[in-house]
Amino acid sequence: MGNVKLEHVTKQYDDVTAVNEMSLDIQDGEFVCLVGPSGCGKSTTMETIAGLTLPTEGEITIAGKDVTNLPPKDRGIAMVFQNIALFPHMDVYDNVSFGLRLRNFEKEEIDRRVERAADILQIGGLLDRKPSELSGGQRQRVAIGRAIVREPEAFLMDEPLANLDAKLRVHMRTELQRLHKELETTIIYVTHDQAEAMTMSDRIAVLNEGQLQQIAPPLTCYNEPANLFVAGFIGSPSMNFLEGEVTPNGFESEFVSVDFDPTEFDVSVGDSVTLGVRPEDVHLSDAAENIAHPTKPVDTTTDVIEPMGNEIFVYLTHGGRETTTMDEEQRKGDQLLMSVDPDLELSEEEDVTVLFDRANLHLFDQQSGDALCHSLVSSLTTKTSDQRATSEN
Amino acid sequence: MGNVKLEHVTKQYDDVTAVNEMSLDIQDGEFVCLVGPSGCGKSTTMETIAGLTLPTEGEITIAGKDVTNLPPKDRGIAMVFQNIALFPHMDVYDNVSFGLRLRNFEKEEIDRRVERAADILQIGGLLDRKPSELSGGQRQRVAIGRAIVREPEAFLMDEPLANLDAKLRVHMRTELQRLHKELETTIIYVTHDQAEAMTMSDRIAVLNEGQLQQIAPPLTCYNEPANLFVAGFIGSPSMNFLEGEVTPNGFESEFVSVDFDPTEFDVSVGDSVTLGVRPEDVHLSDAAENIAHPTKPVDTTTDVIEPMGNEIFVYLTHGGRETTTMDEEQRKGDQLLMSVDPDLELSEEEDVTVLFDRANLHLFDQQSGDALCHSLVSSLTTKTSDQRATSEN
Amino acid sequence: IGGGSGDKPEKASSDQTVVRQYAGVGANESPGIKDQLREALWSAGLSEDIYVEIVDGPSTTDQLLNQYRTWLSAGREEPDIFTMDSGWTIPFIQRGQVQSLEELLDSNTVSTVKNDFFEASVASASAPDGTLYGVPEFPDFPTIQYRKDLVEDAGYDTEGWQTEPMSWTRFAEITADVKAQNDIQYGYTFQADSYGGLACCDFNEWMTTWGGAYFGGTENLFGPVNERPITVNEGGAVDAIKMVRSFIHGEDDKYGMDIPGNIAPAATLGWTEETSRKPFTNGNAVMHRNWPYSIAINGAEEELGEKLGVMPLPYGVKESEAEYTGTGGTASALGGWNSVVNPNSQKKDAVVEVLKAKMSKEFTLWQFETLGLLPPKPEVFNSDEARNVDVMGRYMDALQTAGSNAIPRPVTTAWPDQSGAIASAVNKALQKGSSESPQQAMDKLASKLKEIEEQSV
Amino acid sequence: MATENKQSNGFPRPDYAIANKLEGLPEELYAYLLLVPAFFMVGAVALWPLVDTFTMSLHADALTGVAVGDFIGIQNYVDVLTGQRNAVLPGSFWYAVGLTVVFTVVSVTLETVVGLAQALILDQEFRGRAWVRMAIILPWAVPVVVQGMMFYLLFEPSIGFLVAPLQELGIFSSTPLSNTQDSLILITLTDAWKTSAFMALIILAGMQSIDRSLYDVSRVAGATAWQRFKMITFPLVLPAVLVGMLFRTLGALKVYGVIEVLSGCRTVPSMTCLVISAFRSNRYGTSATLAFLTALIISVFILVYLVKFVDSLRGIGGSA
Amino acid sequence: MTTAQDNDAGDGGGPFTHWVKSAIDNPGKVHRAMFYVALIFFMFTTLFPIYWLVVLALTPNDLIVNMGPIPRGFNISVFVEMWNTVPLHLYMFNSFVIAIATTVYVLLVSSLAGYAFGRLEFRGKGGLLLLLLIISFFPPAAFILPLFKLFTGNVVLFGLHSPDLFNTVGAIIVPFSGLFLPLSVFILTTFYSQIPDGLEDAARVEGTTRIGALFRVIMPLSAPGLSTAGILTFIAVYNEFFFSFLMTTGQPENGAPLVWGILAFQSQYTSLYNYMAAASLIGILPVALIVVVAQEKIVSGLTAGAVKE
Ligand SMILES: Nc1ncnc2c1ncn2[C@@H]1O[C@H](COP(=O)(O)OP(=O)(O)OP(=O)(O)O)[C@@H](O)[C@H]1O
Ligand SMILES: Nc1ncnc2c1ncn2[C@@H]1O[C@H](COP(=O)(O)OP(=O)(O)OP(=O)(O)O)[C@@H](O)[C@H]1O
Ligand SMILES: [Mg+2]
Ligand SMILES: [Mg+2]
Repeated sequence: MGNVKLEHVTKQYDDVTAVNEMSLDIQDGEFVCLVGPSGCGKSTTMETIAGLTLPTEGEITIAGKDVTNLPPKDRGIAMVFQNIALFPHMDVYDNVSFGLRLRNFEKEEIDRRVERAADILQIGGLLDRKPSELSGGQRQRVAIGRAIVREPEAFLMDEPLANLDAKLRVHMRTELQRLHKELETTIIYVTHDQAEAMTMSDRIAVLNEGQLQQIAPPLTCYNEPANLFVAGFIGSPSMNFLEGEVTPNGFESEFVSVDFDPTEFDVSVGDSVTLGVRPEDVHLSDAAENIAHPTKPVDTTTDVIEPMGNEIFVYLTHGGRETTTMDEEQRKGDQLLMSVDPDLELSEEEDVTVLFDRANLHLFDQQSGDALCHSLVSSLTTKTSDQRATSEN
Repeated sequence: MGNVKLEHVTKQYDDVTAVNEMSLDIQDGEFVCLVGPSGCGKSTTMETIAGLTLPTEGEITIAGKDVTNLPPKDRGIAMVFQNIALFPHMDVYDNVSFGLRLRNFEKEEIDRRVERAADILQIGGLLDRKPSELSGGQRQRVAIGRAIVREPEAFLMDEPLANLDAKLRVHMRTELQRLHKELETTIIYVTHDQAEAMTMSDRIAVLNEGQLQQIAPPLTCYNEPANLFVAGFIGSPSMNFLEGEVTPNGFESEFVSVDFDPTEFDVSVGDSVTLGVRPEDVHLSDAAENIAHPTKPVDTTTDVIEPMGNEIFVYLTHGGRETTTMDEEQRKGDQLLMSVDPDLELSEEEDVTVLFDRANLHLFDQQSGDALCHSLVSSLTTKTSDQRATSEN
Repeated sequence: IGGGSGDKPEKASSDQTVVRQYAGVGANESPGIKDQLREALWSAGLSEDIYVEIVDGPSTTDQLLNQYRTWLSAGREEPDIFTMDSGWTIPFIQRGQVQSLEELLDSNTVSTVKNDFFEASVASASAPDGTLYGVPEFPDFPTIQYRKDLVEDAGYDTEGWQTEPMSWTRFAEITADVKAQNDIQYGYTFQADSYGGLACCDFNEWMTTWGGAYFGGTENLFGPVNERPITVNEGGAVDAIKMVRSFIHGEDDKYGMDIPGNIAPAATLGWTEETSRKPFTNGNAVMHRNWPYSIAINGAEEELGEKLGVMPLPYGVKESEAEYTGTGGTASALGGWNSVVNPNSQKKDAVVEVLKAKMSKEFTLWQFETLGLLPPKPEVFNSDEARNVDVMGRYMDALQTAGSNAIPRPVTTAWPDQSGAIASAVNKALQKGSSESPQQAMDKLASKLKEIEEQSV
Repeated sequence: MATENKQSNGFPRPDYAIANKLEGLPEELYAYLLLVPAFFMVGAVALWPLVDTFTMSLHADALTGVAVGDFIGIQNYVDVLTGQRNAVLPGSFWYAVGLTVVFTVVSVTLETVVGLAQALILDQEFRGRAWVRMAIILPWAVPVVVQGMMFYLLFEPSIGFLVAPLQELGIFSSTPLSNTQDSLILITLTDAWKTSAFMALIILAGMQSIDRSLYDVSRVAGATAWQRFKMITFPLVLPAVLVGMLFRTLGALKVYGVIEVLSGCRTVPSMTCLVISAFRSNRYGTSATLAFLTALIISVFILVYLVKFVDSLRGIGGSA
Repeated sequence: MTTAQDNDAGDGGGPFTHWVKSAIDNPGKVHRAMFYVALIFFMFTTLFPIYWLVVLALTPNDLIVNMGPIPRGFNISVFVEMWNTVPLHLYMFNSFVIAIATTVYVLLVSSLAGYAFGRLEFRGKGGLLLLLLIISFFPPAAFILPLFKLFTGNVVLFGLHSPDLFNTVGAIIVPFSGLFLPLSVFILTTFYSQIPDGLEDAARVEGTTRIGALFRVIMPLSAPGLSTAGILTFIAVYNEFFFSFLMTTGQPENGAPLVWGILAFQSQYTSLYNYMAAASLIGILPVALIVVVAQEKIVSGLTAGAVKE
């Protein structure tokens, strides 16, 4: 019953269109992550669903009922707010049990649920503190607790884990997933953490400037991004983009060229296209024996080397360009980010040869940004080599 | 001049010791990250440095001057607050320029600096909005802007990027680093994002329950954690811990055994110890040809498989235990997390044999939690094989 | 809109001595009148070097009292002349807060005041031992105003009413009759609210006309406190209560007396001067007891004009039948104001000159003509000039009768408390639902007055 | 490198300089310092006069002297408390205390309820709210004397039109302003008419200061309007309500002005009536004694409020 | 699947409980209607006496007897005529000066105190709050004599005479500043204590002093409280009479305020009710305007978007 449906929802502020013609159809029990750059309209979308702001246009249905004009309390939702908003005059117990007390639950039932939430959130010892006596992360957990003690039609969670440390976050993720399984409640979840979006959600909805870019299962978004925006946004560090042109032989840019037969794909010779390749799909040519469809090797020079512990980011430049920045923006065109095993020994200013796996290359229309294809392996062989992209769907 | 020194600082609330005997010596121009679980006292430490709460005990020195009893304004610091704390009655421009206007900067200079900060933060179009008209991430950026327009002795930043999307966060990281280089200002930075801590900081200070656990360069913390806590906390997903005992032959637990000569290390036979191994140091035995010091293979069964896009997390159990959770807590003892290449094809409930590299194994005292050694390669060969751990120091 | 102060901003010149008089004659009048007043003083012989500035005081006597108390206690030098209500001049005298005039004025002037002014007024401005502390500015004595037109239409001859008081019984008959004949709303309106005016005046008058008194004869009026008899529970006072009860609640009232009743509304128990005057002025009442100021209002052409008649208050028992001196017959409570001198004044010489000028016939006539304030000296009061004054002049006979039968209130240190106790006791005794008989109520009042006396020495 | 401290061009403003000097003080000392101007002011107005008045209360009344008579210790207090001074007061002491307390409890309750209701109305969004708000504040802008005049004329039998119908309904006697019970009701209503505005304004300000996002949270949590009021609005405006009630209680326990204009102290002898009437009869010692006893009774009431107030502040936000 | 039982009725309570509940509970049109009923009820009860004042003003003084609820006669000229007797504008001007000076002073001093009470921790807070109120415990009559002496230069302290403020506006401003301070302190304490600590912290880190933060951040954000304290103080002082009638002799040039002007239409026996009513109405007007302006500051959501907590 807890399906949530937005139809052409638009929210216009004085001079900003925060949400633009958004249509979403979220199934009962589904876990959907909303992702997108800061200010793209995620929170506003949540607020319209919750009924806290009325959409300028469009309709919202929850559990099959048109709720566009219903007050929040009749929508059967629980929400974790991005700005936390604990009740300053209530202690943690009262904050968490607020929704239950509203509904005149029995004292024992309230105790039971609060205790359980406190266990999950590891705030058992804080129940009689006032919000002003909590740390940032503790406050956020209380805010989550306030939502999860209830059993609504749908949960809306707006960056509920933003202020938690990695370990606790992983724990919370698990708990939320368990909760989701247990209650089978629809969850709409805003997060900036890619790992969260990837591991938790049934589908990811990618927003940009108020508009829905793609809604699809996580790996589809990762492996078959609908457009340049999604390709660049999903994945961290993000995909390398090389602008070039389709030639009869394949793709040609200042930096690299990739051979393929344009006729086998949805491109025509002369098109301005952007080639996308993820950092982990850039391989050192001498470690590339098990790549099925290698491209021509490219000569590069290492620039900045960023060891991350479990992997190393290597910035490669075309011509040994003097650069000390690792800014995403400047990577376009003449810089290439490669992610390699931490065991690999590389030093700065070293000449290396790299190549890509054609199975994991993406082509985008430069004009519209739309994806043209997600593999440059001739369609005849695609089935096997592109298996990764579909294995999870 | 901008060195920050804490000597035995303690902050006691009614019933909580938020910061306990903390001593930190941060050099001028250093970039130090404070990390630790939620509620461990990071923000409180920052507040004592800023002068917003007076420590119960201890002394604080900034730029060589004892500031323990100086008001915040005389400490020469700029701070980004965890709770953002924008002035709601001022527009973005006024918020950002607040500190400059207080100091009677010339109008042009203010404009110049605000403009520059707005560029960095991508909030150029929002300068005349009130905080209430901004999204969560936009607010956070304004808060950063308010700090970076100034040129203080030290920046204190309390989770400044928590509400930003991955891409913007990477961008901001770069910009902060650039700023750091440019101004050569000391930066103390709280973050929950491991990548942030790893890439940005000169040193990481790991806190737990108000106490400093280790302060060291990022890779040292990663590769040579001072104790169990740091080992478990740094790195995501975190290190696998196997509890066992030192035998004359090496290490023995229910699950695995590792051969080494106890006499060559700082352990004695019969000690209760914990073996630590990072997920990326768990290798499939058939893909382990280039491991210098392999341990004996261990038979396991895959449990949950979590594809993350650029890597896959595989949960291994000892005896095919029925489990659907990936909770950190439960990993201790009989579960092992392995991180493998995304190209690898593995399915659940598959039997696999894994082994470790002895060069990357850690031993901890079970009682005290202190690290005993960070490599189980005989000291004669350590120099070369343990090179990774020291390469960056 | 200019404001009244704009039209003649005359100010004292630098070589004149400014004497400030607070409130009193000329206060709260327009600047034009104040100029006239100065002229009148000058032409009454005041040196032109002396400039009298009249400072408007607050309008109600209670507020004025509060100011004087505060100012005099703090020893302020200004104003030079205070105008005080005859009802509360004595306490200031007893506390030594005002200037003795026998020290200030020559003996001639002092004896002029003592001999030529209304005796009761002088008494209200003297210490119990007779020392003079103030000069009466003007006296006040209430009369009964009536609708001459209606009364005469009803067949009564009003000839001689101004000088010959009638009995309460006849008064009640006439009122009841005229009221019935004219189907008029009210018969007799007076003031019986629980306020100072009931104790000092309305009740005092009824009681006196029935031969009663608070403290026996007039000789006890001003003391000695706690050594004089309390007589408020004797016949006259009780009769007064009974009579008024009948007036209000009808002759069948359980505590009433045998006299025509139902001639006064129960509302009188909440009325003071103005509230009781309004119905009369508006033609809704036959009889009305009030101070002379209201004669000026009611007798004005645009109101009742010639339809207004005035007579002294009726009597209950004849003077000869009354037990205590000064009681019985008609009686009018004495009001009025006195000029007293600030002992801290730096301009006493000039003040003396001003007082003398104010005492002059010329000036008292001016204030009667211009401001309608009665002359404080019987001589002036009875003069032809006075009779020629518009409106008031028509009723001089009645006022004279009232004036010569004026009874001062018994002002002593105990009076402020006693006044309140009397007012509330009488008002209560007059209420329809009173649980006590008039006698019981007055007995209770008497013991209360006694207690107050005891605590006021 | 750190270039921040050099900018102040020209001379520092003296007030800034002072603020800067104080900044380094420990919090406690700083707090005391900030309180100096307030306590200086209150001290100037209160200290000397109250000491002087207290001294007076230890002296006998002197009806013929300028000030007070002999020193008699606490005899005045004993006399007043044992009722020996009742004769010279418009009402007996304990009667006045009881009457005043009844008036206070009823009127403050009424004003709080009405003020709260008015504030709730003004807290809503509707067209013309600014005008309604002004209208509701208007009674507070009416001076007490005028207020007294208005209601006096309304309930004066020969003038106002409300007496007759109310009398016929059997609610009031024919002269309500001379009847203690009727007067008390009228005084309470009159007082409530004027000072509900005071309550409404304070409470409204409190309501408007509540973080609106708390309402969002509670609405999403499913709270009805009544629940929002009970669980969010009320606890959060409680400090404001308490401040309003505190000062109304102070005012009500000292009620005098309306009584004086409306029905007089004899009819409704409040505690302050006693003080003033003793003062008017030049019984300065008794008057001062009554004033201190009044203050004592008031302080008992106020202590209860203060404890609650300080408590309620602790409950919400801030550092208090 | 949802077990959350919707319970709109909330829990029970007395009749008042029910009443408030229903008055504010307006999810539907019925409740909206009830809201308007309540609104109209309050408008009627508050405005009726004011209307009565208008009736009194318009009815010629001698016709103010046996009144009905409508004016008898329509004597609008009182509003002009009254100026012939009393320069009301001068009295109003005095009241304005007194009220503004007192309000500004009170707000300033009570802001400092409110900050200390509301935001700082120190020993003896409760005691000092009580001490602040102590003067309000006494009927003014109790200390009027000494107070009068104090402000008319009759008290000598350390060889210094207290100032003689008699017949100046200062005679009202000074005592009233003292008497009205506690109310403002309490109001501001309440409001200042509710401003999130984080905002003050931010301002202080940016380089203000605590006082600076008070003026730049806390006061602007407490605008509803500040303007309420201001309105209440202003009106009370504007209408003050008790002190002015002892401290001045009542002339406009001596600083006498509005109420003196209104009372000038009263004399021993007669009260020109129509003039008094008219003068009151005129006197109230500017206050109403000030209130309209000041209450613009009583707006909600001032701290929206400030902190995440
Ligand atoms: N005012 C207070 N009163 C009592 N305890 C407090 C107060 N403020 C903080 N604490 C406690 O002190 C500890 C440290 O808090 P702090 O805010 O420094 O944590 P933190 O490391 O910043 O955590 P987070 O990552 O969640 O922000 C926490 O356990 C918190 O509950
Ligand atoms: N009250 C408002 N008035 C004007 N513009 C607003 C208002 N609230 C939000 N906006 C704008 O609407 C856009 C969408 O805001 P929203 O809060 O939905 O973003 P978001 O996706 O949640 O961002 P973030 O990740 O930073 O929280 C932003 O550009 C924001 O500036
Ligand atoms: Mg958001
Ligand atoms: Mg924190």
